[in-house]
Amino acid sequence: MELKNKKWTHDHFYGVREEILKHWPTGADVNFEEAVKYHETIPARKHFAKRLVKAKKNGETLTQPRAGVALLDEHINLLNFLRTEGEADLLPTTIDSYTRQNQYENCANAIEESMKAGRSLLNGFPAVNHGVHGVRKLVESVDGPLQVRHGTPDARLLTEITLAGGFTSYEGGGISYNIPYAKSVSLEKTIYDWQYNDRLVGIYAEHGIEINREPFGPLTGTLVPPCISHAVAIIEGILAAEQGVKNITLGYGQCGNLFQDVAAIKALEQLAEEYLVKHGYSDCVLTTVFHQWMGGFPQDEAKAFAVISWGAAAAALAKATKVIVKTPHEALGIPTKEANAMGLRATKQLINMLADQPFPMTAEVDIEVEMIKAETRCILDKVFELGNGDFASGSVRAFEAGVLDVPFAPSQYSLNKILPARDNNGAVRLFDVGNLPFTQDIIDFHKAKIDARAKEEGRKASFQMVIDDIYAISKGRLVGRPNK
Amino acid sequence: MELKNKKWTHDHFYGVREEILKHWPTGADVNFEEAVKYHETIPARKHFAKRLVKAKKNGETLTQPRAGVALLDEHINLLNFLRTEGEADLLPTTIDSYTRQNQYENCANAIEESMKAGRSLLNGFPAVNHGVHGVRKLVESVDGPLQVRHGTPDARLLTEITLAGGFTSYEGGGISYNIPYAKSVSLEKTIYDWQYNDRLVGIYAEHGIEINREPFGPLTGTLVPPCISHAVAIIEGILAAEQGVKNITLGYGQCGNLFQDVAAIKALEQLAEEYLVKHGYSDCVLTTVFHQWMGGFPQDEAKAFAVISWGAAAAALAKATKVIVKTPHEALGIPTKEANAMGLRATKQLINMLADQPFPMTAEVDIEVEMIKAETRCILDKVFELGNGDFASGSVRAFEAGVLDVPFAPSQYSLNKILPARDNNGAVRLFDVGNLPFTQDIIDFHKAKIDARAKEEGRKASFQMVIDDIYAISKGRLVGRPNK
Amino acid sequence: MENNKVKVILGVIGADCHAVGNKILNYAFTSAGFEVVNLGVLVPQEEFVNAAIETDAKAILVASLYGHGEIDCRGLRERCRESGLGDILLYVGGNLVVGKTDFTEVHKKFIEMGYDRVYEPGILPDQVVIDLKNDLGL
Amino acid sequence: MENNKVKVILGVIGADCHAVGNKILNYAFTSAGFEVVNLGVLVPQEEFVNAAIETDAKAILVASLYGHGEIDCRGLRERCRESGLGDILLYVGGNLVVGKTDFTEVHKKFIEMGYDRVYEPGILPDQVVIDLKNDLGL
Repeated sequence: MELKNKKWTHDHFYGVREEILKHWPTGADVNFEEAVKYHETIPARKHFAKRLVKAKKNGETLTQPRAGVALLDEHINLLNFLRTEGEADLLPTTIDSYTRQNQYENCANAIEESMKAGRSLLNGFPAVNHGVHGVRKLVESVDGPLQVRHGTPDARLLTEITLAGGFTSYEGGGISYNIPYAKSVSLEKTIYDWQYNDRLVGIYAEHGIEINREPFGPLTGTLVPPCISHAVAIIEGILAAEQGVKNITLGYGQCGNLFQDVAAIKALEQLAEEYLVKHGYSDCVLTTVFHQWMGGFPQDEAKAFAVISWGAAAAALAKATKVIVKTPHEALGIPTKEANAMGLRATKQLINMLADQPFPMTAEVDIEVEMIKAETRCILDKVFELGNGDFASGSVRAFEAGVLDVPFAPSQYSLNKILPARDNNGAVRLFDVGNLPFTQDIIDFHKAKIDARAKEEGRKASFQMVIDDIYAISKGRLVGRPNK
Repeated sequence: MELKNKKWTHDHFYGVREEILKHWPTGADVNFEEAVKYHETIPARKHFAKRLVKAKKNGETLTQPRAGVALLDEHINLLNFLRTEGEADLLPTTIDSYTRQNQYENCANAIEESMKAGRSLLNGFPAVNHGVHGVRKLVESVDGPLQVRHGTPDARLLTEITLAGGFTSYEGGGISYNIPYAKSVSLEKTIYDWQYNDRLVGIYAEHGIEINREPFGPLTGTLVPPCISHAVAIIEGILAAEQGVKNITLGYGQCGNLFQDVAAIKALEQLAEEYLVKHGYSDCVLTTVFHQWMGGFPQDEAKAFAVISWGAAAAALAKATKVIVKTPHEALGIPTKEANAMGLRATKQLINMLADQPFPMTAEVDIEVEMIKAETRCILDKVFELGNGDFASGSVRAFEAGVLDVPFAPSQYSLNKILPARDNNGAVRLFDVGNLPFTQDIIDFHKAKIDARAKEEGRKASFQMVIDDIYAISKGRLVGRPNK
Repeated sequence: MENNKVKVILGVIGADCHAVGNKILNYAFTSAGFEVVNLGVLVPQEEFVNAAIETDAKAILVASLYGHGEIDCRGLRERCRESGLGDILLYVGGNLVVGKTDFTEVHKKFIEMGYDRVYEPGILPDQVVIDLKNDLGL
Repeated sequence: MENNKVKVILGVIGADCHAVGNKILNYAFTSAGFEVVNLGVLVPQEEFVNAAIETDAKAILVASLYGHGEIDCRGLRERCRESGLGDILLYVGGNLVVGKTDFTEVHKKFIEMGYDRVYEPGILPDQVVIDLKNDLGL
């Protein structure tokens, strides 16, 4: 098979599908025609894509938590709690890490153990094990739009089961669920496997069922410069659109400098629209998601609330369509449902308070928008060139060449040559641009920013500076200055 | 006596002083010469004025809570807790409401009752009753700069006792501790009485003891437009400077729109500097204080954290020298020390995270700065004119005429003719400018802003709109829109 | 016409000078058709009683926002009884005690002091208006 | 010269792919003079053991950030013993269980599983380096 950004044929898709549904016994319960009919009964208020479109139209920023536990009834209770006590607009189902590695046998054991222990021993909801019937019970027991959130390189069976079960939104992508989530799975394979997922969503769309798709924006979640995540997001948007996906949400993880964060959302909206239209996908509805700070959090809950609130403020000022919310337990692992609801309520308060003051396109924002766009264009155009006009094969070659590169990625398929660091104002820049195909102007810009910081701190830029930045927010700062 | 903005003579001051120290038995322990010697032993790190100057120089924003309980040992424990667990940079001593009304007998009873009940029945520390010795025990038991915060129209004995006791900062003013804190005390009397307090600080200064003075910025704390509080703050700064005060902190209470809030602090700094120099007080050190939202809070603690964090963010972005911090219990009355410390830690986290990103003077900020300055100049210059070149008598006449007017003030001496309301972006404007001596341009500006909001909401501007704005933040919004 | 309106006494008790809520309550009760005798802030107990006698008011609405309510409000019912206002409606609301406290206890304490209704922080004026109309059979 | 360095095995156990801390630990231990055999993320127990045998490592440093640590880490000590690595130092740290839990209990549980040191979230690499040097008598 040669990887191409080309809509799969009917025969190709159904050929693969036959295999996929046999990966675990619950696959046998998937029936596409019946699933379409099931989707037709889902009311609009529980429909993810429709809710996003409405929010975009009204200039709203919707709140969404992360949450998932091993057992069905507990998971239902958890989501209902986040809906009522957390006032969440959109609901997730976070999938456990064994499912993400297709270790369904481990899931089965952990479900057993969780029942015995009376608490979840899994960090998410094992949807494949629960099967279509389990998922439908969930969908019917929860009064809100539901999205699958995971981190699964090969998610094909999970996609089949959760969509047949009635989920109306699905996170992930062939790059964004490989590079940060796998060590030794080739990009060629994950991009190919995710074409399957996108094609399935496309087929639903062709049957009148609109399912929202969301590439995973923050990647490794740690000092990822906007141009990197934007390039991946736009490529995955294009790959999804080619397979027939019509409703796409592109994401970005907060960096922490307000001007850069506001600019990142604006640049993402504008560039994605431009590239999708330019490459022939003009009928997609695009929305944006802003992730509250994805790096290390302070352990103290009061301080965590401050970090959460700053993320909420940036999301609201940037007018992202939705915001993914952290919790005051972030530094300590998976939160209680009460802590999760508190993070949501704090976020809701700030989003509502700031709803009437969209951030204007100040000169400072404009500079950042132009910089992010120029950087992202360099990468995207080179990826397209490396693929001889194909973003799928181009992406594989681009990662090999370091033209696409994600800082701190666990994957062997990321060159891991770039190194980010903050500038004096806390904006994330590149202290090593690696092989990114930037113009000399852009390279000089980054160098000047990092040099200015190094000078301010009286030290050379080094990996220690990067480490200081990684720990900074958990220690109460944005820029990891050396101790005086 | 004719009220004049004129430094009191030695005889005048000491004549009044003899009376004042007899108001309550503890007054007898005040010995100025000995107090000067005592102040000389206070180390720099506990010195309020010095700490503020250092912060201004370094571009820091310091945190300060409100706190006070009836009994000395409990109060010491409370402040030490806020210092260690709350990481407070500056410490307060909030004075109870009976002391504020000079009801020292009531204080004595409540101290008794508090000892019996094992909890504070007073909402603050009754410093006059505890006397110089009690205050010194406090000063010596707490490792941080200490300020008296109260709301006392006639604070002369309190000032004598707390300064002799070793406090190095003192809040209040003849206008700001009358109009929002009294019903039927004339302005003439409170401005006169506060000249005494300022003169006492001036005499300390002449003996080499620098004590920080801070007019109370937020006034009624509810939708006070920047020009109103700025006019009062600058007048009180001038009145203090005339009596010899050298270290002055001017304050502003957060309105909630980021651009207006950042602009307010910039305008306050610039105008105060200008007016003090223009009127002959060029040797004062000026700093600023930003009060986190002083109006109604959400009852939910998570939501309260969001409001606190937004206040912290605005203070940090505006580069105020210090920020007065609210607590997650704000809606429910006086907080526990734990809640107080949590508000402080949340604030500290955000201030530190934003320390490296001062808000630039964007075009939008610049417009607000110019508007606030123009409005404030109109008021200040008219006050000066009404006083025939004297800000003291001018202030009395200005309040009579409504040239100075504070919304929602309890005092009979405020005309209470102006009515504030938010515009479509949440900035506080005037829907009724009352008798404020604005130019037609300014009046038109406010009218246009309020009209635009009324149009957006499909209703006329009215007192109901004002009430909606008052409740808005506690209900989770900034602008009090009608229910759809 | 004015004279047909039911009169209520409104004020913030003790050494408390919180004026904003007082102005809103004044507006709300006036809008609801009552004649409000607003004593404003910093009102001693005797001033509430005297105003009620002078105006033949049907209710006294006491607010306390600063935490001293427990001390300030004690004895108002007795004072009303002594002045021949024995059965006048007494409402109280606000942040009645120092510190975050279980409202059930606060409610009990103030009911025992002789108040007819006790409101916790965050109650909106409309609710108080409805209660008053009910209690007065309006 | 390289051969004089003490070797340690580093890895994130189980189905966990948290890479950032792994890269920082790698840097910290390398800077501190150790030779780090970094297995990266998604490391099964047998890979830790095999690497320790092959390189004659003195310690295995296990990280688990995603909450499944309790399941993933169980039995590693036994596996070490069976492979003749009985007394090798076993450290573990991270967010070891699902949900906010009292660390004292977590610590006890992992000590009982045979780990020599158990670190709670938020511990900085420098502390682990110091402990390892102590435990190895360096």
